[in-house]
Amino acid sequence: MRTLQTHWLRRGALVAGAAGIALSGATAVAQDEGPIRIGVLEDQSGEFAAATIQKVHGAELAAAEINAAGGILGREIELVIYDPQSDNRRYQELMRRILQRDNVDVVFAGFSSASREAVRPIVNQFDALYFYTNQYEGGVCDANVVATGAVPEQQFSTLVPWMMETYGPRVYTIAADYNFGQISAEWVRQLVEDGGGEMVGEEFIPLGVSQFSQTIQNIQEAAPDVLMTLLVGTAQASFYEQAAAADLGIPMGSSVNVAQGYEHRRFDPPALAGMHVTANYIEEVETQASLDFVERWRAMFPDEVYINQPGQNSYVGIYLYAAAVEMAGTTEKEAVRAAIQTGEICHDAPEGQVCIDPASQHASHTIYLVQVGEDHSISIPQVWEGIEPYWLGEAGCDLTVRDHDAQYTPSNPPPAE
Amino acid sequence: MLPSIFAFLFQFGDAFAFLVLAAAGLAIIFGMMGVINLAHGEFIMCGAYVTVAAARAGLPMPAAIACGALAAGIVGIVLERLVIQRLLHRPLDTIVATWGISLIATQGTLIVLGSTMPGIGTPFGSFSVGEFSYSVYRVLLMAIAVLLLIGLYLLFHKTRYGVLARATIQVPSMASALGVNTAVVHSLTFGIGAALAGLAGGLYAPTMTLVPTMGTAFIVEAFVTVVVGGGDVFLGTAPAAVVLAFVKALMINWYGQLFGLIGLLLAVIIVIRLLPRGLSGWILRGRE
Amino acid sequence: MTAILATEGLQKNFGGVFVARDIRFAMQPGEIHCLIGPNGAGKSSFFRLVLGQHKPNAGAIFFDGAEITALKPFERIRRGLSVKFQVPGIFKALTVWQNLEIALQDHLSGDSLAAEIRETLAFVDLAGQARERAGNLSHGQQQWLEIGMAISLKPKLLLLDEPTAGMSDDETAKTGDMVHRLNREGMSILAVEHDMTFVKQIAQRVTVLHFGEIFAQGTIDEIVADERVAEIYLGKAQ
Amino acid sequence: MSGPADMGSAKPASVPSAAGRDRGHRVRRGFLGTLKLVNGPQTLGRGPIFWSGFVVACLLAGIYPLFADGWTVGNTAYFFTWTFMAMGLSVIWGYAGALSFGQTAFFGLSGYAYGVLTINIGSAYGFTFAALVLAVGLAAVFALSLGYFLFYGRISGVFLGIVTLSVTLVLETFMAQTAGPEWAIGAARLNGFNGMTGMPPLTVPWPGGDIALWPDIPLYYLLLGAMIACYLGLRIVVNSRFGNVLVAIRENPDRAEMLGYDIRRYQLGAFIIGSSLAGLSGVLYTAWGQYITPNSMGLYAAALPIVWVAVGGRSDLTATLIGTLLVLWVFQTLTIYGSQYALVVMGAMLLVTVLFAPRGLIIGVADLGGWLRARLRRGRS
Repeated sequence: MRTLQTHWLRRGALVAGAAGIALSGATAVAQDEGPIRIGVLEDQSGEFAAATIQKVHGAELAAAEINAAGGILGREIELVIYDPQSDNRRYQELMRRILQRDNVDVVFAGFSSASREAVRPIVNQFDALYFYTNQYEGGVCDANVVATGAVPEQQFSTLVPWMMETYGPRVYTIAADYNFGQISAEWVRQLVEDGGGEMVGEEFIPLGVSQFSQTIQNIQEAAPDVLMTLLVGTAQASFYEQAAAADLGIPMGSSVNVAQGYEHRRFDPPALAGMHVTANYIEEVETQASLDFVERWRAMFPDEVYINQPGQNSYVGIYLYAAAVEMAGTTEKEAVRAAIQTGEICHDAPEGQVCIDPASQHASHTIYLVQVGEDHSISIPQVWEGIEPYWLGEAGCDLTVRDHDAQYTPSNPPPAE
Repeated sequence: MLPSIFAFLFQFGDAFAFLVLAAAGLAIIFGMMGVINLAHGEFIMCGAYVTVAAARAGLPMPAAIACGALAAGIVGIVLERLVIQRLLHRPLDTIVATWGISLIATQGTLIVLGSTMPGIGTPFGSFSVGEFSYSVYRVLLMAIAVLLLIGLYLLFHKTRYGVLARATIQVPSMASALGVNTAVVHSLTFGIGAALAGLAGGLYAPTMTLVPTMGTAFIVEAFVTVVVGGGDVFLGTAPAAVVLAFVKALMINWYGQLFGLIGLLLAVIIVIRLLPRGLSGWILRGRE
Repeated sequence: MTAILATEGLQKNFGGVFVARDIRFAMQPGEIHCLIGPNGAGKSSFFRLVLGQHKPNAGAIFFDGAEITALKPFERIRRGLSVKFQVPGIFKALTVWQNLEIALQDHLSGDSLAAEIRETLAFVDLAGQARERAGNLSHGQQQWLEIGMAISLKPKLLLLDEPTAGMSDDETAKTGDMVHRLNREGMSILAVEHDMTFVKQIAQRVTVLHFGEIFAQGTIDEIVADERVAEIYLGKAQ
Repeated sequence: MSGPADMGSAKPASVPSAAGRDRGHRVRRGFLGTLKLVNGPQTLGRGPIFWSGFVVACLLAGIYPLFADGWTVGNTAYFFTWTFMAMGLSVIWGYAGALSFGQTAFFGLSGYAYGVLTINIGSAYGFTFAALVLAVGLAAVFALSLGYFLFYGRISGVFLGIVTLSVTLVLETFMAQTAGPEWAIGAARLNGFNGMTGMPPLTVPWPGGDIALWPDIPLYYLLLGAMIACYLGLRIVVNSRFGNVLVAIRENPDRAEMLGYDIRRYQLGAFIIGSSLAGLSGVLYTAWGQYITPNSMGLYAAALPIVWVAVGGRSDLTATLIGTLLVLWVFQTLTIYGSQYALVVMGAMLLVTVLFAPRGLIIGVADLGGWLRARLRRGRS
């Protein structure tokens, strides 16, 4: 087992002393026997299903690979999978069940931020370990939560300056009118100001709205150089088709589309032409690691419509957890957290190297600038490697010093110590 | 000045078309049969899916949309025969039954056809007025909405079926005494309602994301329009769509999408408070 | 003597259709009065106006000497008005006993309530059906149950909308008997009726409505003798 | 106001006048008389057999936590939280005949109110229970104003359903966009679509340390007790004169009004009772999971109580209670074991119920039992 672990570490960027590993490894001489149980609560039905079925598949692929290679600490991975139906109440019910009845060692759960917030009190009540693998609006500083998806500073600090440099300084934002959209819009606003650009408009749209004629007209009136579209959900995705039909023709930037909902595959061209997305993975990434990954995935799930970023994140999340348990030598939560706090939990993922930041328990990512062409072909004009989730740490969230259990935002940062 | 007047008119017409097309099928089923059809969104989804499949198979757009409407209509007739017919005398139970149908349809589609379906692009391109450019297709939708209302008026007032249908609704015992096969009239009426939902789905299919839950994007607006309109399709739904489209276009224009939605819902509450039987109940007041 | 029910210039129209046009009507306490007229003459509308289910466009309604035009229906009932609807207005899912209990529960309780219900049942000849679901009664029995509910309020004026509709001759005669017994105790009665045999059996005075207007008024003999009435109504009815 | 009794001479021959007969008069039933109403005419399940069964069911529920694991107990307590909203809807819809599609508005309002109050004031000195009472009171006040608007505006039938649905959708849409820090009441961030967290569970003040009622055995007993009390209390209400009038209004509103009842007042009363119970469910749900979201006021959430009540049998409290628990349990079990097919099976169940047990599953079974007994008796004689 050690070989597998050192294999990861050898290729990790932050190779450090083995002292911490020896320490935690020694205390955990397999007090638990039998398989390691990993809970998976991801939507297989309901409104998010299109983007989240891949999360179940990703976890299954990772578990199968790890088991084929001998498991974690010699123990098999056993997945406990439920379908919460994109329904927050089901998340609550099933999270209780998975922690209390199924006694899982760790749980991977949730697409929407609402589902994460719904289960977080339960995770905290049982003091369990929770991996949230989705990209989100950022700011969760919670000792029990490891958030491995990309956060706004990773996606926008790369995207916004590039867009302004390439297309011009006048930016218009349309965003879903809820936490994710509002906080993302706040990031865009800040970055546009920092980069000397100008916000020429900002519009928030309730979830579920599917008709955009007025919005399109407002954008035309403001005539921006860059349109940031932070739209969420399948109803709001209708914007692109309607904008294309009205011949809007303004370069678009986003952190949500393409990588999650693979709109470039689902819509007829040229609806998404001129779209730029910063993502930590899409199926079209052509590195060797990614090509191999796609091959393994399609061998296991030949009918997969698209291998999206959430799918890869879920896959990588399992490996990151495996790495932490290998280092800790046990699945006991405090020991696993201690391993994470060494700052040395990394994995060479299909996207590139991913490491967990010990202060915020978020992950660093390789960020790809994905450009959608007239015929919806994908090109990747720029790649940023090792982009850190810096904001929470800078704002004062340091889980190695003190446990928190809250979600902070730029306008509502952690209280000063 | 002129371009911005046109812009507002366009927004109004766009909202009007959406409300009319979304609500027409629901209005017929509610107004003529008293059935509250919570599966309305799924008939729309059915129409959209069939339309896109037909278009991808090479049929021209109008034929594909007709296929979508027809498919939804046939499904509607089958469901009427199997389920709705037995519930006509207890309309509130149709809420539960059609909600059950809706669950089965949405999740069944997800299981059988997958979580999403590739779309088809919007035809006919765009045109410009002043600084704004618009989709030609959306102007076409407005025209179709108006034509649909005229067509429905003719259907229910000038054809044998229409007269029989209205007789069946108003005096069921009399109609059956006169030898009208009321069961057939009900099936046809439900089928027409479902086909109109399918038509809405087909017409909006090129402009929207195709997912099994797409019907929910229509359902609130459709219900709101029908209820503000009251029982009658022409004297109710049409004026209701005018009023609500105006409120919505104005609120979105002034205060943004959030208030467009909230304004719409508040308009319903106010209209129903003032006119407890909807606009058509008010227009037809006293005629009993 | 104050009229038990009177209207002045009562008017109600829906658009251009007048269901009541300047109706001046009065009936004296203790009277049995019948309201007749061809279909669409405005008889039911007149009842609705008296009961407050319609609001008049003009005019006033007086009951027992006081104006009630602005009162809500239930307030009029509490003043001593009561009605039996044309289509039996009973609570079909409940038992006959419960129907009467609901009518009486705000006035009585306990043993006196039970005693009163029993007596009312005896009066309308339903003593044997007390535990029956009201919806299972025959049509005539449903009419009687509703009459029982209406009179249990001890009204000063009872409105009857086609009390014998759908009844056999036997039942009609029995109903007429009930009306007479109630009237003998001092209850005023205003009835809309199509069945001229029944009208002749009970009516002391008759008002003929035609196109929302009072067309003729008088004793039953006068009305039967009036050729104009026969023309518009009796002639058509035969 | 003078009552009909004062109209001395008008009196049918065979109906003697009874003493003390006027509208203002109310005869005291006494405590036992009131208790007797629990059996009364408007509820199924009467007589010694039913009540023996009831006591046995209560006892079984009482010893159940001794045999079940922690999750099952907490989960059953969670099911109990919803029954209040269902029984409330049964009063409004099943008994008073007014279909409200917007009970979730009160659910959400009270849930948020509990959150705002307890986040600001905390859980010491039993304040969580004071917050519960205040939050339910808020729902009652909102129900009073909305109900006045609706019922005194003579809105009925499907129109009532859509207006109440609109109210809950307005609240949902509004709350969904309150993500920013400007949307806070005191220390409590409304937190938009993501939902509000951080409120304490119900907490019992206790010498030597307050007891927080996490979803565990104590909360189970508290909710079981509340549910039984609510059930018995509502049975008394619907069998009282007030309940009689509600049923009369459901059966024939015109007739009820023409017996001198101000039906608007009675409908409003039923609406306030039912909506307060929806509010109670909201508080209990929020305290159970320390979470409340705009989602719980949305279209799907609003349809659920209607389904529970309709499947069980809306016109009876017992049927509603059993039906709601049954539907919650079956749907959840399907979710756990049926995976993707859960929603399909749920839909099919609803269809079958509506088609083959029109008065609801539980009432249907009761009817069937009665029919079989009658057959047997006839067979014997």
